[in-house]
Amino acid sequence: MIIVNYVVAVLLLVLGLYAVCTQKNLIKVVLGLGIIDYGINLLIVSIGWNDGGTAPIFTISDLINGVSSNFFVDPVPQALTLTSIVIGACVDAMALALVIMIYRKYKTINSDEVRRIRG
Amino acid sequence: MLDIIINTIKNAGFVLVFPGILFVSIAGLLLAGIDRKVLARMQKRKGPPILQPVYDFFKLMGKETIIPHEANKTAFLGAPIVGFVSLVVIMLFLPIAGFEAPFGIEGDLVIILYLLTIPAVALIIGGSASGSPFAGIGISREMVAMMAYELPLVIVLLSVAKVAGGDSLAFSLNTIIDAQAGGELFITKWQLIPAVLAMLLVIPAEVGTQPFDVAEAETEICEGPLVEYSGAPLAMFKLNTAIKMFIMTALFSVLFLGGINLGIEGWYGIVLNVVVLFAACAVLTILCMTLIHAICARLKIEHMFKFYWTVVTALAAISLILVWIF
Amino acid sequence: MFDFLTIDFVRHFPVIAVMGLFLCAFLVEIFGAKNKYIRNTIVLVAAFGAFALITSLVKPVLFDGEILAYWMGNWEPVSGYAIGIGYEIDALNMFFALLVVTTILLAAIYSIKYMARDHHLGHYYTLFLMLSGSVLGLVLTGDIFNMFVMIEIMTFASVALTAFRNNKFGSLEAAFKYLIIGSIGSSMTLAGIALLYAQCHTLNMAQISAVLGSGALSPTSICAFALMFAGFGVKSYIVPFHAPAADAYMTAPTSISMVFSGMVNKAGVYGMIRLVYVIFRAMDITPIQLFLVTFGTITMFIGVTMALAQHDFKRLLAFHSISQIGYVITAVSLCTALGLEAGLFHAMNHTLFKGLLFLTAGAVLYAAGTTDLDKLGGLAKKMPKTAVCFLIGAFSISGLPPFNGFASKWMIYQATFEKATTTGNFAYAFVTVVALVVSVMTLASFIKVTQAVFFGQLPANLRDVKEVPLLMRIPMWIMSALCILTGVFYNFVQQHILVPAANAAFGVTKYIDSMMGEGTAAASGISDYAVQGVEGIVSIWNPKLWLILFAIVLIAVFIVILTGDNTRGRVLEKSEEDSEDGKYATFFGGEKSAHSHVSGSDLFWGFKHDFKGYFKFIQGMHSGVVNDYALWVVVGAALIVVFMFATFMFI
Amino acid sequence: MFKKMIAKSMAKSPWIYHVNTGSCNGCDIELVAVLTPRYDAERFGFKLAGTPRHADIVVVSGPITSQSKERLIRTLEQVPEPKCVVSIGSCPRSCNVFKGSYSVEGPLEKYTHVDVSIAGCTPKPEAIIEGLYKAAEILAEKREAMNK
Repeated sequence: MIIVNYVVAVLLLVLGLYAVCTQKNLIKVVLGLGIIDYGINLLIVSIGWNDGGTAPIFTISDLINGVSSNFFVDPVPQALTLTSIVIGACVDAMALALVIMIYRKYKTINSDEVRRIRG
Repeated sequence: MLDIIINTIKNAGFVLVFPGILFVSIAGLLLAGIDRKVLARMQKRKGPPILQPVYDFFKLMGKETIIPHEANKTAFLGAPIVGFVSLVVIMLFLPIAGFEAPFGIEGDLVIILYLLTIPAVALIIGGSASGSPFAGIGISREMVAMMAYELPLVIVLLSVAKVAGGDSLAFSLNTIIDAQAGGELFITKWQLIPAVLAMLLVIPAEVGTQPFDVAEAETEICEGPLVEYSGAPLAMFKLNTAIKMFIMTALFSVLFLGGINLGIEGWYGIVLNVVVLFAACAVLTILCMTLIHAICARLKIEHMFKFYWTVVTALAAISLILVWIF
Repeated sequence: MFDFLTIDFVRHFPVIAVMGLFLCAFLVEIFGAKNKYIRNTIVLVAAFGAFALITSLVKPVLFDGEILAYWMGNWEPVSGYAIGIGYEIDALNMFFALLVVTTILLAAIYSIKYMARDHHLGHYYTLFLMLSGSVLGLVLTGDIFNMFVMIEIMTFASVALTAFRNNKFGSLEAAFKYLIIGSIGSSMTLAGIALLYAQCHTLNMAQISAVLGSGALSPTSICAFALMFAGFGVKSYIVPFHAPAADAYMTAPTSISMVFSGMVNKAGVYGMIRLVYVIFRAMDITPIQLFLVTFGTITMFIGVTMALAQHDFKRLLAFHSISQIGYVITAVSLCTALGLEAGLFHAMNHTLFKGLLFLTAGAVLYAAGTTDLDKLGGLAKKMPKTAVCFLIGAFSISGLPPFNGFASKWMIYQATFEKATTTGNFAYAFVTVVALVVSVMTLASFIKVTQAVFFGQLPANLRDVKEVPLLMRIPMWIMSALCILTGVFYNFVQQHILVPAANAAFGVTKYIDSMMGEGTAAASGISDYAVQGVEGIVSIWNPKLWLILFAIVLIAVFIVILTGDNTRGRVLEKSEEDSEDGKYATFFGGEKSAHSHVSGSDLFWGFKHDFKGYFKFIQGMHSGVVNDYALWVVVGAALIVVFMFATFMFI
Repeated sequence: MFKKMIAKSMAKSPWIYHVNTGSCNGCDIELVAVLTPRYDAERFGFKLAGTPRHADIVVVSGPITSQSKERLIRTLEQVPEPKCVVSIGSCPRSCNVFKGSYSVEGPLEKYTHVDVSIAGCTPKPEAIIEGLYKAAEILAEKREAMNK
């Protein structure tokens, strides 16, 4: 059932935001960010879904007949999701790299102590 | 070609004689003299001659100009001139005494508001450039004082603009004067009475007379920004203060007294207008500068700031709200 | 001479500019990692190429009013549905693209000397060119998902550049916060785009506008609007989203800070304008206007008060960036001709003067090694040219006549007060008052910098500071000149740049029609905004008055010279070494001169004292904890969502 | 014309900077009394300046103590030309009763040229006004001499 997808997507979004807002461990903050991304990816994929559709691939017979007998899902959101997944992975990688650097410099990854710039 | 020459001469006359450099300098210095004389009389002294500020000015012109080592020469010497120029330019925007302002255009109210800050900024930059720590304290106070009086001044100007313009935009002094042309001076409008009071309190702060001369407290921080100045630049600063006295009172007369236009045709009408304007300015000076000077001791800067952002701003805001409702 | 620049020819230029920047980004890393001459050549060629390509579009787009529609790979719309990625350049894009390419060029020139002491410059220039390309792509594209991708590239490059000098104080931490907040913002944008796609089944902005415009918004599109609004809010750093921006501006290399404030947050503003004016065409709804004005006003006030409390040159400038964006948002959201023009003008001026100020901050950092306001002083004697540039920038941003900040701020006051009188809404008059007071506070904080950095007394450890090299001064001079020119000839700027740009934002139908074919807008029931750009508004300065002003200056100087004593005792400045002479020493009540400098933290005591409660609160809010900042973003976004639903469902 | 005005004004607006070099405060009080409504020196344009840079006349009271010597010299240097030095009371003139003390390095004439010396311990306010007025005239003469 497609509604489950939307509910789960929103839940993931909220969960991720909750993690970013409350977790003091910087790694967990990055994880929260990842969860937000997954929630949105799920949302996008679900948007492209049509009930009973197939993969958006034309078979050779479709092309010869000139009509598509198959009802397929929207391919654009899938492409968007792919892009979004790649971007999400980059964000996570970069954030984790920064966390490592922060750990080397600050000797901690507690966000309450990583606050030299303030006020 | 002839037109251009005549126009140039005319404009040069505006800049140099009336209402430019000559007129405004003499008027300002005389006002300063009247201020000192009346203050002395209030304290039962004989007081200096009315021309005393003129003597002061020329004496300082004849003195040596010392530029300290720590000072930045260009800014140190340039600041008073910049202040003077901006004051003269304000004068060219003011339509006083039934005289059309040479620079008068739409929206000159905001321009005047900004040009009025330039002499203070010039004082600040000059003091800052002199490199003295006394000047450092002085410019800090000057800036805080500026923030203090700018808020009520803005609200007063907006109230007047709203009254003059009605539903349309009236950021123009000419519109304000036209709205008062039939003898319905804004000072007689009951909604604007608080604004008039606020403006009367803004004038001494803008000019920087006691009790609001925290920036130049000579007994406390050695004249603040002026501490390293001597000779001609100091004379220019003193002249600037005097001119500011005239300009603020003239601005008041434009905003609330219709710029003093008795409506008499001919050259003697203009002369009469100017004389009446000067008299009005003198009365305003005595009312809002000399009187307060005579009865008040110097405030602390935080008291001044609080006073302007509570009492004076409240007066101005009441006026703006009244204007908006009625 | 330029006959070959026909419309069909120049149509390809925007794409080439963006592609060229991205291409050169990789070429720098491949060929220029070792050799600095090759590296600099590639960077300058890329920057100048982008500049030339975009400026060659000024005539057709801004002056002649053409709209360049370009489909990548010639994928034209099929049966009314946009399939390919489209670039659409109207006057509004063009305006922002001009700001972007100017910033790129000047930042590239400045970087050559400024960054020369750093290592791994290949990485730096790669990231720099990627940032440039992405921002240029962002403002030029007509495809909303392409916009998102550009936003993400922009965020990456910004974060990496913020952390570039990772041995410096706080840069890693700033980069991390910037990344987290920026990613939340772009996630919101992406969610908004997804919902919008679900509603419209297209990603082309013109077509989205056409599909949405015909009726009331459905809940899905309202949600999409709110999320994208919040997303672009994060990118333009309006107030609940601004905190990491200040950190990043402070710690990034200064050439990058200039790029951030000159074009990255302008890209956010552009997205905002495109979103509310064109895509959702919602700007003539009064609650939306008031909502945006509220955001803008709060932004300008909080930005400037935070700036007053700072004691680091660059962080102070960063908060001013936020404050000035508040001005822009306020003016833009009035939805009057004057307001939009004022907002765009201020955005342009902000690029100029804030870029200039960041460059001077960089020069100070380069020469003196620090930007801490409590450790500097008296640099005007050592770096007079930088000091002049700084003063021009400071007076511009404070809005003193005749610099450009005055012209745009003056238009903003006029626009807000006009809105107040025409609508009878007192709130707009209040906004005018706040804008004027904020302007004075801006002046105050720049007086603080002037006193703390350039005037006052020179500390002993800065005795051998030198003026920065010529290559760093050239961008500063260019920007100073532009600050003055746009201030003086602002009528020209208004007529030829602002009015077309404003008309482009108001003329939604033209935007849709030129992309999707004639009649699309009419078919979906979209109409232009009722307002159009006013051609010539009242003038501030009369050109002939300039001569008179000049005459006054001459006369004033003349008086001083003439009346003074010319025979002897005029300006008596002794040489620097002869400091034993008491006559030219600073007056200390008779004491021997000692180093005594009133620095940044000592200033404005009375003001800070009276507002100490407020300052304590607001500085405590900027706690530096990444969770707090994320919470602000979430709360701000939630507010926006709630407000949008309330507006569209119940009105 | 400007030169004439300057020459005329020089005597009419002398600003005073007051240096206390170890005085017993008697003379200082009398100097302040000069500015009060009863004597009102301001009618001649006299005014107390806050800094030596603004001053025309430096008024010195007190014998020169060793602590104040350097400060006095530095302050006198910082006054722009033309300037006058006026000593009030007997102390700067002759060190008065403090003469011979280990910490007194007076009289004032050892360090600078004194234009007007007002004697008395303390001098009457009328005498001070008279002395200052004379100093103002000397100021105008000095200015004349500078022009030549």
